Amino acid sequence: MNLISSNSVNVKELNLDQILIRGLYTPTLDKQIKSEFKISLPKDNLQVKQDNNIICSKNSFDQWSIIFFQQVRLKLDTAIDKINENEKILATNYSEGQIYIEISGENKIFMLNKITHFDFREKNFPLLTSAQTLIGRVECNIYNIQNKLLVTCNRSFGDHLKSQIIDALKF
Amino acid sequence: MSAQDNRNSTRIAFHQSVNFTFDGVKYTGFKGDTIASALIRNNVKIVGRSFKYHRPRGIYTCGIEEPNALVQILSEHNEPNIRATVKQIYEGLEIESQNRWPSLENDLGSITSLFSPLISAGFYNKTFMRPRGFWKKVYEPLIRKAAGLGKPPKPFKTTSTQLHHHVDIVIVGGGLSGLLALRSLAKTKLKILLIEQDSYLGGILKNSNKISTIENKNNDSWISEVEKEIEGSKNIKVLKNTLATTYNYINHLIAIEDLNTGTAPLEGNVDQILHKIRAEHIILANGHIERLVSFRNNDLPGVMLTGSFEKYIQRYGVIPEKNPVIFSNNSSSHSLIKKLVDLNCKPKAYVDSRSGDKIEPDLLEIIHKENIPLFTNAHIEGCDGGKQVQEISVRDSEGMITKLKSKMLCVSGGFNPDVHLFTQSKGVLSWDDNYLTFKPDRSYQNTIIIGSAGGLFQYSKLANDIDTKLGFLNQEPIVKIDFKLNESDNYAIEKLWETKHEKESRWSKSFIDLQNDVTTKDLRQGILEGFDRIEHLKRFTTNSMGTDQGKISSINALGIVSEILDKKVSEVGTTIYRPPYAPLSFASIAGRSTYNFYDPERKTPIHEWHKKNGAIFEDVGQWKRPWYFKNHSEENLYQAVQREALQVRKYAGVLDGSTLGKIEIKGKDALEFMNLMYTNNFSKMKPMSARYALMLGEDGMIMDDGIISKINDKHFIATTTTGGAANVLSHMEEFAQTEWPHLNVYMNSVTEQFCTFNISGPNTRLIMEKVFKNIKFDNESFPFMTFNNFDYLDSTVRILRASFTGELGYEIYVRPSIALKLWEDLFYFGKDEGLIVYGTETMHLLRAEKGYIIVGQDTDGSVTPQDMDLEWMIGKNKKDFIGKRSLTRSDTIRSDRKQLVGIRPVDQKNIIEEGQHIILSSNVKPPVKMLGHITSSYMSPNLGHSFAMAVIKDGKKLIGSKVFVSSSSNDAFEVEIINPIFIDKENKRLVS
Amino acid sequence: MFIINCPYCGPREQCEFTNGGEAHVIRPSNPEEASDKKWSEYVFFRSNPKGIYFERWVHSHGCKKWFNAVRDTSTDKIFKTYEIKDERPSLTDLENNNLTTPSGEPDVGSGNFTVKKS
Amino acid sequence: MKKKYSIFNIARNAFSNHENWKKMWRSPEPKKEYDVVIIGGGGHGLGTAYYLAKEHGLKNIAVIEKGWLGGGNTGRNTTIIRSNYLWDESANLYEHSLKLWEGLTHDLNYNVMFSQRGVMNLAHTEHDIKEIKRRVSANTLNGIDSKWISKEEIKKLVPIMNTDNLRYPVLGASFQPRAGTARHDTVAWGYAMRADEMGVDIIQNCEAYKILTENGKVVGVETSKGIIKSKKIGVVASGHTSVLAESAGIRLPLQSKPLQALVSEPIKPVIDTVVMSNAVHAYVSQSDKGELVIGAGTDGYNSFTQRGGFDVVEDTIRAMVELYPVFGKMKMLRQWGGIVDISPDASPIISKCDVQGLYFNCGWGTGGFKATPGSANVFAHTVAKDEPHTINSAFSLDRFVSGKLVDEHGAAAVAH
Repeated sequence: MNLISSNSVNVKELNLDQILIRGLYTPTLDKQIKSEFKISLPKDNLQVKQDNNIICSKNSFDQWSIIFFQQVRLKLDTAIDKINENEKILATNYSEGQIYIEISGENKIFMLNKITHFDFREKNFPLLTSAQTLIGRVECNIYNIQNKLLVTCNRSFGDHLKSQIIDALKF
Repeated sequence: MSAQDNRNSTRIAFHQSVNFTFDGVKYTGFKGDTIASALIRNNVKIVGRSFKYHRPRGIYTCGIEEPNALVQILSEHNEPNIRATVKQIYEGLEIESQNRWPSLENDLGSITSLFSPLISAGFYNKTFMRPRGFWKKVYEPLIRKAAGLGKPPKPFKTTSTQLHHHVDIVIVGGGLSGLLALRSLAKTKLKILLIEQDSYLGGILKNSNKISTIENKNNDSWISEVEKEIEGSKNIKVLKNTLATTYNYINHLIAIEDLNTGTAPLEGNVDQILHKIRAEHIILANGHIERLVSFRNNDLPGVMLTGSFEKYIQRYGVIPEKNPVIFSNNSSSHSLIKKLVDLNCKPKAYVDSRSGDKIEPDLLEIIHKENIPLFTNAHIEGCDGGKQVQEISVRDSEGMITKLKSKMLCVSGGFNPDVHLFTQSKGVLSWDDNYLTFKPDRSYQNTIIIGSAGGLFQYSKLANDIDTKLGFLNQEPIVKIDFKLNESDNYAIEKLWETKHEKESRWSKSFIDLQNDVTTKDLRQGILEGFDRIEHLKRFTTNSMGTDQGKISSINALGIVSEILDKKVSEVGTTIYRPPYAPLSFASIAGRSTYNFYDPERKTPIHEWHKKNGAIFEDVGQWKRPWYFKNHSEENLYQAVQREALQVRKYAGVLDGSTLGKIEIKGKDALEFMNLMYTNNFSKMKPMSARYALMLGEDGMIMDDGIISKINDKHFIATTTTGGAANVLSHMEEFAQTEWPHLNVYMNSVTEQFCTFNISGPNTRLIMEKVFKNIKFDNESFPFMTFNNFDYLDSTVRILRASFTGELGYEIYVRPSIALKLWEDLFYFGKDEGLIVYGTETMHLLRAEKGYIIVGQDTDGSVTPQDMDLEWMIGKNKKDFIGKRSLTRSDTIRSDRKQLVGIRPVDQKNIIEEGQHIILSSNVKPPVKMLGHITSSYMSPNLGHSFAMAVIKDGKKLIGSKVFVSSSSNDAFEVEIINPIFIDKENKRLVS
Repeated sequence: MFIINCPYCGPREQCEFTNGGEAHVIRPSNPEEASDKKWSEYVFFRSNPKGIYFERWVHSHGCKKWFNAVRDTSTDKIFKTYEIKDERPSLTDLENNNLTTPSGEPDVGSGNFTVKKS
Repeated sequence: MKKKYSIFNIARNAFSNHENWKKMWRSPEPKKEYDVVIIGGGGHGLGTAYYLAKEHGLKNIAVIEKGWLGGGNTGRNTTIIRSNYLWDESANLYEHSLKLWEGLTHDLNYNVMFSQRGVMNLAHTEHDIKEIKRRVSANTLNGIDSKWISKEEIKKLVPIMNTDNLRYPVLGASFQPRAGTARHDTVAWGYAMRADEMGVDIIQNCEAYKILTENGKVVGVETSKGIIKSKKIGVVASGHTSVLAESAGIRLPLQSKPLQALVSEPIKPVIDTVVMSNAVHAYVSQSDKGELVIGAGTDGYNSFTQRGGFDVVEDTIRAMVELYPVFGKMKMLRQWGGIVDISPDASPIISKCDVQGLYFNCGWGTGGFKATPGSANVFAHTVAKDEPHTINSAFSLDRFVSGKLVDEHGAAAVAH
């Protein structure tokens, strides 16, 4: 759903699914993820792997998020239960607890830097990496994927974040 | 004699006249004029009254350093203390002068001048002491009346925004050195931001007559060529009308951009942008500031700094006065004299404190050629003329006084590198004996200072200065720049801070701080009284504490002090320049982040339903929670809560508990971890069962509580209080990561993954059975404090049998996307069973009737589990858990600590108030011994009277006895101390 | 308002972090056996040096990870950040770093600190 | 020679063109030995010397100050004075102080401009209301003039306040009429002048390096002006106290953090009472010069730089322009930081320690100025008698071992 488009910035709200996984990398885990979702875990911290409809990000050494660009909600729980059979891993369905904002257009950084101090320069935030920071006083995850930024935050902050972004485009 | 236009100035659009009013009188200036230049054009000399003595004051400078010409902008929400020398005029601008009554011309306040000998430094501290009591009632109110400069502004909702930058290089100042540096860096790939406070680039090239050509081009064309060169480049950004105000640690700059220079602000439009900049290197090219010389009446309208006078001619195309007297202790007046001669406005006289042989030959040459009266080795003794300069007294080398008639006196006391930002960066200064000023010596951040900002006053050395300092950036060397100068390349100055008065009168004054009316006499007195440290002197005399922070005079003050103390200026040192460089608008600092953006409002997924159904919300942390529900518009809090509370105990009610914190905990060592985090012992707990649990800080005090659901030994779900959610999670993370990294355990917040509905009341089971047709809710299949997952629609819900009201109850955990559907199902099936929705206030009341505590209300960070009568929750045979050891310290094992009890009024008509104290008698004459305080109090519709919970000293022992409770109407009534459980002590309802 | 280099996220503004007090403070392994005094030292007493300080930070508005830092509290210069599991770095390679910001204000005398002692 | 100040003596000086003023205090070189050495020439330290000389007959006293008198937190705070504290122990201490404030100008014959314009503590949530009402009740029963006032009454006292249309609306407040502000520097100067007259040596530019002890007893202090012997040393060095304590092998439970403050440009009076809002970290009063004096929050890390984060100032201003819409067109004139020493329970430590003859007065956190006379007065008693005054007995070091804290910040919703 299109939130706002102006001054060569487009902001869409998407309805996506997400799994948050806690735990250290193990080949077993990697295999599990592969078999469940056909995507492999990134090796490096902050790295984002992308495979047409799925992105998998290593947010920190023991924290991974997998985001599905098409609804898989029903399959998700069984998959999560499978992953959770591994007693050293915690997998949680994060689909509905978060909102998903897609920001594109050449002025997106200019707009975002009105409401966040985050340094979006290539050297600090290369393509296919992720970051966790504050946008408009809200804790967000940002995923840098081909000429788009995907921003997620907790649902209860959703209205606030959206109006902050709209305001930043207006003023 | 009066002001005259200099039409060949290119900065003013003489074809575009602009009308504005000053103190109600209509004036006309031109596009590009500042208030000051326009007033000068209109021969307005007095623009304000001084702070203390209400002396008439004029325009002293031509820029941000102005101490005198501060005005109030009526047409912009009454904004006070605006520098007339900076603010550009626009059609319809309304200005008012400040600190005078009834009028600028005749200000009653000026009678204080009569008493001025009394109003010396430290005056307030030595007087107004007798008779006692007069200070509060008479003196201080009078002093406050006299306080302040401008009048208060009108209410204003900010329309300014903020912008963060991350760049390789910031250049502060787009003047000569700044532009040279920028041009030489243009070809590097470095990301550069140039900040210029003025509305155009060029600085001294446009503001003075000092340079007639640069690289054999006239100044304007040279500047526009440079601008063209940089326009193309992608990596350079130029911010005009932008002032760098603050230099923080790690090369962090704050700069304020004015978007309304020379135009009227439009309501609702962004009027200014606060730029927050992080840079690898900061190049300070912010130039220098001219300083004054103190002499008798050096504050009279008509006295102006020489460089400023020149700037009015060059930039603003107005000659403030055709034949001024020029006074200097240095070589810088040359270009002005030349200019005046060219304009055929010969100076009345040139007075130089230096002896003839010290004065630059070329300067002497023009003076003799034009036979301008010359006084060498001479001083200005003072000037006279009531409300403006009429007569100027020159003391010549023989000490003879010559009186000159002129309305204008230009003064130059020399230059200071503008070190304000540099010292903010914590850079260290050193004294330059040659130029008699402080200049940057060593920087402690990546700061580079070029040009006169660094104390370089020789054009011929500028290229080399920049090349050597920027070389490491592989900048393109400048090597050499050709200048044609209207003054000698060698700036020379001789020490002169103050001139002697001819007749020492108690009323005669030489000012050092014009805005705060500090005289050189005050400095002397301060030192006499022992304030011989410059920071003391500053505070004692208020020198340089004005809105200009003494930009044109602080160095002079140091000079004078150093002479009185007979010390080197470097020994006297300088006061610390406080950020910001110039006053910074509150609105710009706040930006958009006020009102609805002050702090996020968190809402549950069914927030809209609550709004539609008459919810009144309360702020709990960042959450908006339904406090109570009006079932008709007249219903008030009390009525609603009484209704809701009765209904729940009688039938059923449901609360939106989605804000409760929820944490999923899992790992091989999850059980051990949970046993360490909470007081309870979870080892013996059966899977799929739940338990009320307490979390302590290491100090043993109750930190949070919640219900722990155990899926198995490796997998738990914990709930927390709404306010405590974030703390509890980070508390867990802290210990998992730092204390017990060997434990394999992870936690995710699932607060937002589920909505939580707390449904309770005798009819609850009926309703649940209707909503969840295939689930058995009888005691056997679904006992108290157990939970399970069930299918609901195409998803699953988790249902936990628990209750915070003391009634039969369930907590339903459901996905946000189907939460509203379930919520409405509950009411659809529940309405026949009398189900109602209730808010937090009723929830508080009901749990209190049952004697359940609320962490943060009945506890306050000084309360242990024992104090709350919760020993039973402490896993006795656990070796360790957070806070355990603290429970056995000498003070925490005392048996007579403050403990939780119930309170009931003896006369049931009385209402107990929260926060009131338990006392021993009805006597409330202070001081009264307090046993403790009322933590919770409600009017119970179920008990039919007011009841309360309290923590009181030795409470457990006192149960059964009668004491008193204070009230806000300042009396007390008798109450009985009882057990804190008021309803269903046997838990019949709970497990029914 | 300095910059902290999160070992996991890289350099970020300090306002994204929460300070966790002194680092390398050991929780008594056997609290029961600790005397009241010993225990109170663990709960309430932290060193407060003017100079080199080993401290804990958590990237509270970022990855939520705890880590340690070596900072000069008289200048706010951070010499090093390191993971919780790492050894306490040795001082020797830290202190002989002289280009630091002078501690905010005058040490001895008046504003002289802002002026180079001649 | 005692300096008498009055309009007449100013007139006399005016006639001599202000050329005959006497120094307010001498600048002596330190003697070899003193009966008592006070480390720290702020209000608390100078006041301690003053009361030692005045009330305990000690004369051979030195106050050593590393910078200039009142150059530390005395000259950096927002000058708020109040006594509406929750716990009896705190209430007694701060009320003792407030009573001394009320007589201080005449006691010193130096106008400290104590201005009893009243202090308001705002409530923004139901939770605030509960905590503030509890405190008001405790104050009332302790005989402290504190009362709960409604939104309407607030509006009467501060017409410019926006109470409704803001993120956290104003629901009410506590109000203490006797509270107010004072001119901070003059407190230090006044105490210094009168202590000096009683023979106290006030030694500026004298930095204490190390406290010297011999078998558990204090013997002196090593300073930038050499070793000064003394059998009794009182340390009143705010942020630096714990650093000095370490030199005597004493650990104090203190953390030194930056606290920032700022003033606006001077304008004609707009706000006559002092208004504190703990919930949104915005404390404001208007000085007799017309400047708005605004206190910001504390930075969350240890630092001695006297410089905090701009974001902290920003948060305060954000709240200010919302709470007082007329401030939108005001400007920040100066901003600065101080170092506050914060104890675990946010209450001061006025105490002896294991080293005989060594006394500490510290841990004032963000609230030390208001306590200046009271703190100095009971500390002087503690040093002179080698035992605490009843008023400060609860503020001993060992409370952190026993657990008998005076937990103001755990309990009260009121910032110090």
